[in-house]
Amino acid sequence: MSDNLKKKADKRMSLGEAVAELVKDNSVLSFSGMGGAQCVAQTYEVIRQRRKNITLIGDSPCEAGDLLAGAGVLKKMEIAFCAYAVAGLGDNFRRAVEKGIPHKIEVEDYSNYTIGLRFLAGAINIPYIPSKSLLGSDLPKYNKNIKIDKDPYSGEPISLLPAAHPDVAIVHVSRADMRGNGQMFGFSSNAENMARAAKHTILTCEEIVSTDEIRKFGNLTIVPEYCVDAVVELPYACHPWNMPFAYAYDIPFHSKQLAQFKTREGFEQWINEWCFSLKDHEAYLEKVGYKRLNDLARIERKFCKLNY
Amino acid sequence: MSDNLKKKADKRMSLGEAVAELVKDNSVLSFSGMGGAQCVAQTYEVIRQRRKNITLIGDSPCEAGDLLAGAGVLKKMEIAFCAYAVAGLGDNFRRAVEKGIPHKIEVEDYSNYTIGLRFLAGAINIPYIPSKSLLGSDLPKYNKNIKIDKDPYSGEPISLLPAAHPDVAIVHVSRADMRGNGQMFGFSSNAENMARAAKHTILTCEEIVSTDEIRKFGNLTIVPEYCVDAVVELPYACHPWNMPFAYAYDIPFHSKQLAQFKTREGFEQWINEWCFSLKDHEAYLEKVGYKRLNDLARIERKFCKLNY
Amino acid sequence: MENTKYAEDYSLSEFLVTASARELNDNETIFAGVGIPTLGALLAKLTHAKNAIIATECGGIGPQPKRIMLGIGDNPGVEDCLIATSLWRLFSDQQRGYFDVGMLGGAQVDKYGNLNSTTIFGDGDYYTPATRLPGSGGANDIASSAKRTLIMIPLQKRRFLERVDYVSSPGYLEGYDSREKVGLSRGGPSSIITNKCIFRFDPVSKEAYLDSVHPGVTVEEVCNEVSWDLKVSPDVKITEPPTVEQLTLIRMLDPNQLYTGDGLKNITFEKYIDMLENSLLSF
Amino acid sequence: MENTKYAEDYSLSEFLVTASARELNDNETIFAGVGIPTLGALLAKLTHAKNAIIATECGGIGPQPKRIMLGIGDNPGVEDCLIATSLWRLFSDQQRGYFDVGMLGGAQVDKYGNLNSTTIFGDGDYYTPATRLPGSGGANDIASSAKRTLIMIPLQKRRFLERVDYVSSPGYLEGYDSREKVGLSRGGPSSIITNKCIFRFDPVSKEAYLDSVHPGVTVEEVCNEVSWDLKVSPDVKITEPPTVEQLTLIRMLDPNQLYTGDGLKNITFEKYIDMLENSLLSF
Repeated sequence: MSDNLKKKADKRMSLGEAVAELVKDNSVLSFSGMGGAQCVAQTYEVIRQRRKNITLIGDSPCEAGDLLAGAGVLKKMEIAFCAYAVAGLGDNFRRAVEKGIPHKIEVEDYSNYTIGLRFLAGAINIPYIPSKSLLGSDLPKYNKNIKIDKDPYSGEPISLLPAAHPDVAIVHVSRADMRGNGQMFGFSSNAENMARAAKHTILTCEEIVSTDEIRKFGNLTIVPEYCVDAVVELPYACHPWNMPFAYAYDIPFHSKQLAQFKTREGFEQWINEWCFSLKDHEAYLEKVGYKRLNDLARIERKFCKLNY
Repeated sequence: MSDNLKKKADKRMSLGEAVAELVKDNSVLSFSGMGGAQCVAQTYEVIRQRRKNITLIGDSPCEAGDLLAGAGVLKKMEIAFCAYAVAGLGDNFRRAVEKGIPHKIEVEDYSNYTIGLRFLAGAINIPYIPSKSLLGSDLPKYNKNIKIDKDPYSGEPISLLPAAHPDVAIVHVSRADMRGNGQMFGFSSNAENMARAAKHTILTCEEIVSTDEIRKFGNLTIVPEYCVDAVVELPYACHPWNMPFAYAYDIPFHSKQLAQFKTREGFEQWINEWCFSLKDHEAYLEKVGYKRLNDLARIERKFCKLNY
Repeated sequence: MENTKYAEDYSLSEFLVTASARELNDNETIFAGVGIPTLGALLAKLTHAKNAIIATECGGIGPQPKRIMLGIGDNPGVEDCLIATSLWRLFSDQQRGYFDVGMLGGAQVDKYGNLNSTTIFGDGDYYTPATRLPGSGGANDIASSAKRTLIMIPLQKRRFLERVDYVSSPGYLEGYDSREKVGLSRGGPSSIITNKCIFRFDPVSKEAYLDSVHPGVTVEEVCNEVSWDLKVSPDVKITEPPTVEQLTLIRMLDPNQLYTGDGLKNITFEKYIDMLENSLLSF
Repeated sequence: MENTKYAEDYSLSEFLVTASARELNDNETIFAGVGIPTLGALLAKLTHAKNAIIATECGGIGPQPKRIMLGIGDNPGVEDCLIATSLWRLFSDQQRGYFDVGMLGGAQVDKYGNLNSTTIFGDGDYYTPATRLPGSGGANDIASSAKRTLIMIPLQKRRFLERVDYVSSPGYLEGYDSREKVGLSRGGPSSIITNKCIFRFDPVSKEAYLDSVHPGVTVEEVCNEVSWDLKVSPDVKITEPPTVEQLTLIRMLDPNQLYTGDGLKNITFEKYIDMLENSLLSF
């Protein structure tokens, strides 16, 4: 099945179709983005389809981690960080870990870099990779998948990280063709490695372009078609977060959202209003308002003009 | 010293100055390029300055490997391949290894990928990196720096490669600013990792541009200024080899050159005529002829138009 | 160069921005954290460290933003940047030793500069903590591989401990050469900047000592907020206050006091877009 | 789809180009070697494998060159390519299992498809060889990680050995499950294409057997050029010759017979530039 999808010339699907087809209960999921460029629409769709017992692997998946924790989708998190940075803490994450609301989640702590290395090892298909991070810290003490070993060449201490191979990676890029060649403007966090490391990859993009357009800028292609199962055009997928060269961070929206997350009731209200009661991402954008989205895109262009 | 150079705002030097300042006898050298984009002018300059007892680490450094072997510059080669591909065999390399002419060279065999992994490990500063290459082959039998080990997670066999940290990497890119931010159009072979793995990096480029021009295309910057010691503007540095988006392969020139390399006398004649009796790369280009170089650039533009 | 006419009227956070800026030098590659540290780095770049390179975790290296940076993955991180790359590559460059200084925060710090940003045990443990914090993020990596780190944390007895509950980010571990012994060949904290004072570290024992107090703060006040028997420098200095120039720039960088005040709470979308427009003009 | 009218008059190398092209399928990712194999891949892409992706070692993936490719690092490798990346990333994608087929050559091959492209011992050994060959290059990596490999090598007794002097590129090692046992979970050669015939491999023993002879070649002729007791297919086929369409395309791809003849020896700079100009027009 996977190979058939990866070999298709036209991989376009709706987000709903892609999640229904590829994201199963009890599977391991990863989302691209870090700080900015986070997979918000993709997270809401996984919640909307009521997936269960998901393991999330990610560096600092604030939005995905906290929303999925609050929605009761997660069984385990292999992460470095879960909070909304400037906008606030991850209250759903905290309630789950501290009080088991809505239920307990197992947390396996890493650092951003060592999660990045796990995806690199997964992408290049080596079983593990060494690092100098984590030495001397308490992370290995509570995480048995981090091994402290000796470099066989020098005898020096080194930490070992296991490769990450999520069942599904959902990776968001600036643009892609319908074959699944994805190009990114600006930072890419770990997107290029997640897409390669996963068994199945859903490539979402702000814009689908022709393959000829991709060929004009081959140096910008970070995701090759041969690792992609589905291509989804998903404009403003990161809102309220920023997308480089596309739209600015909507922090006023985020502040309101997080104020409401302070209580469990507030979160439940929010997820009903902004996820379950909306048919799809299109409806979410309608609800946010295109004037507002357009303002965020307009202001971003004034700071970062695309030269491609 | 190194840190001072790496912190300078204007790192421009002539090739002669850069090699005189940074490339020492008995040191370990690497050159970027693979198939195309090879460091020909840079190799001639190292020969011109009569360096001795050099260890060369590279994937398939045809031109550098064969010329340095013939000129008696090399003590050891840690490589995957040494020949001129379509244009012919590496007769100097063969004479050195088979007959000790001009003197014996120790060869440590790797594959292209495992040399690439050694530079990756060096660039990210891990002491070694695992791979699935080399398993079952005879390379580890004769190369004790390749270790066959067991993955501590699964117990499966895996080969281990030691990180490469050349004393000096000479890396050629499409363009750079005088601070040392290097951008590449087209393939980069292992350039971005060599530049980071080395203790000192000489960045040569077809063209020096303003830092503002670099900032317009941050996604194309593969070499960061903080790992660069010297910046050299070196147009047509790869001739007779091709440089992507710059000039085509001059295979008629190469055929003549390699016909002459068939005998030791022929090579000695060549190296006198094209290296020692020429003051610098500028003189080499004059001797090749700007009409010919211009034709190679003109024809290349018809096939690969730069869209940046 | 800095104008040394000192400002009269400034807030504590404005003071802390200048204090962190003064820890940074020209030509350094700086791994900037969020909030006060980012402002400190941007301020340094506009004053005494014009050639400094700012790196942000998401993969932006050497940006020249004309606006405030709202997080480590915000678009200003790639605005006119020298290099737009990936998280793993940027952290790899740090592991290689190319980053001079990193800025860290946390919930707990101990006498050897070890930081906890993962969990507060309380009556529980790692698995059932009293408080689950966000986690290390990139802090462990910065603490392990940057050539030096700056720690910013409020001075409170519950935060300044003999030993943190959990070491998220290694400082000097048990002091002396214990950091080298575990395999960390470089780095460690150079200072702890608090709301009341600045600590530095003994070159041999690697224990934190009081180096300077902020204007109006007494040494005794500081000792009372530290859980261990604090060593005090024989000549405790007074921390240098912001200059007029620095203050002007801070207020240009953060006109709506998103970081230096509680501007974030009540900013409307319209005010936010206006702020960005104006920021574009004021730079 | 292919026009099945067969050509009358073709050279051996033209025959080999079509033979290698026929081993490739549509939608495959092909790790192309230099020379005949590259022509085979380009020919396949122009006929029955329009969606095939060609990868070249230097880092070009999915190019659509309008000219002959003179080596694995030649500019056509990034001409209108889908991805221009690095050598290590491209080989990593292969190690991950994304490359369907690789094309290999060598100086010696044995009954289990192991290849030697490093050294011929003669009376010496690895350290003092009779002949030092160029080395593995990327061949070991392709042989280890591609889903399958095609081997192209001239049929000569000195090349077809019971066991090669040195295994540069693993085939099926000692046959049966010995390849899996050393940790190679996939891959191995699917065929050996020679100037006289095509060998394939027994699914169980993994030993090479004669599958087809080229027009006019006898089974006996082949057996005489193999050093081991060669197994022969009960129904040896005649290798399919080039079609008229294939031959036309080959001559368009290599008008000056740089690969399909000895054009390389005596090409002048002027003729070379003209060839490139014309190639641009003929595509």
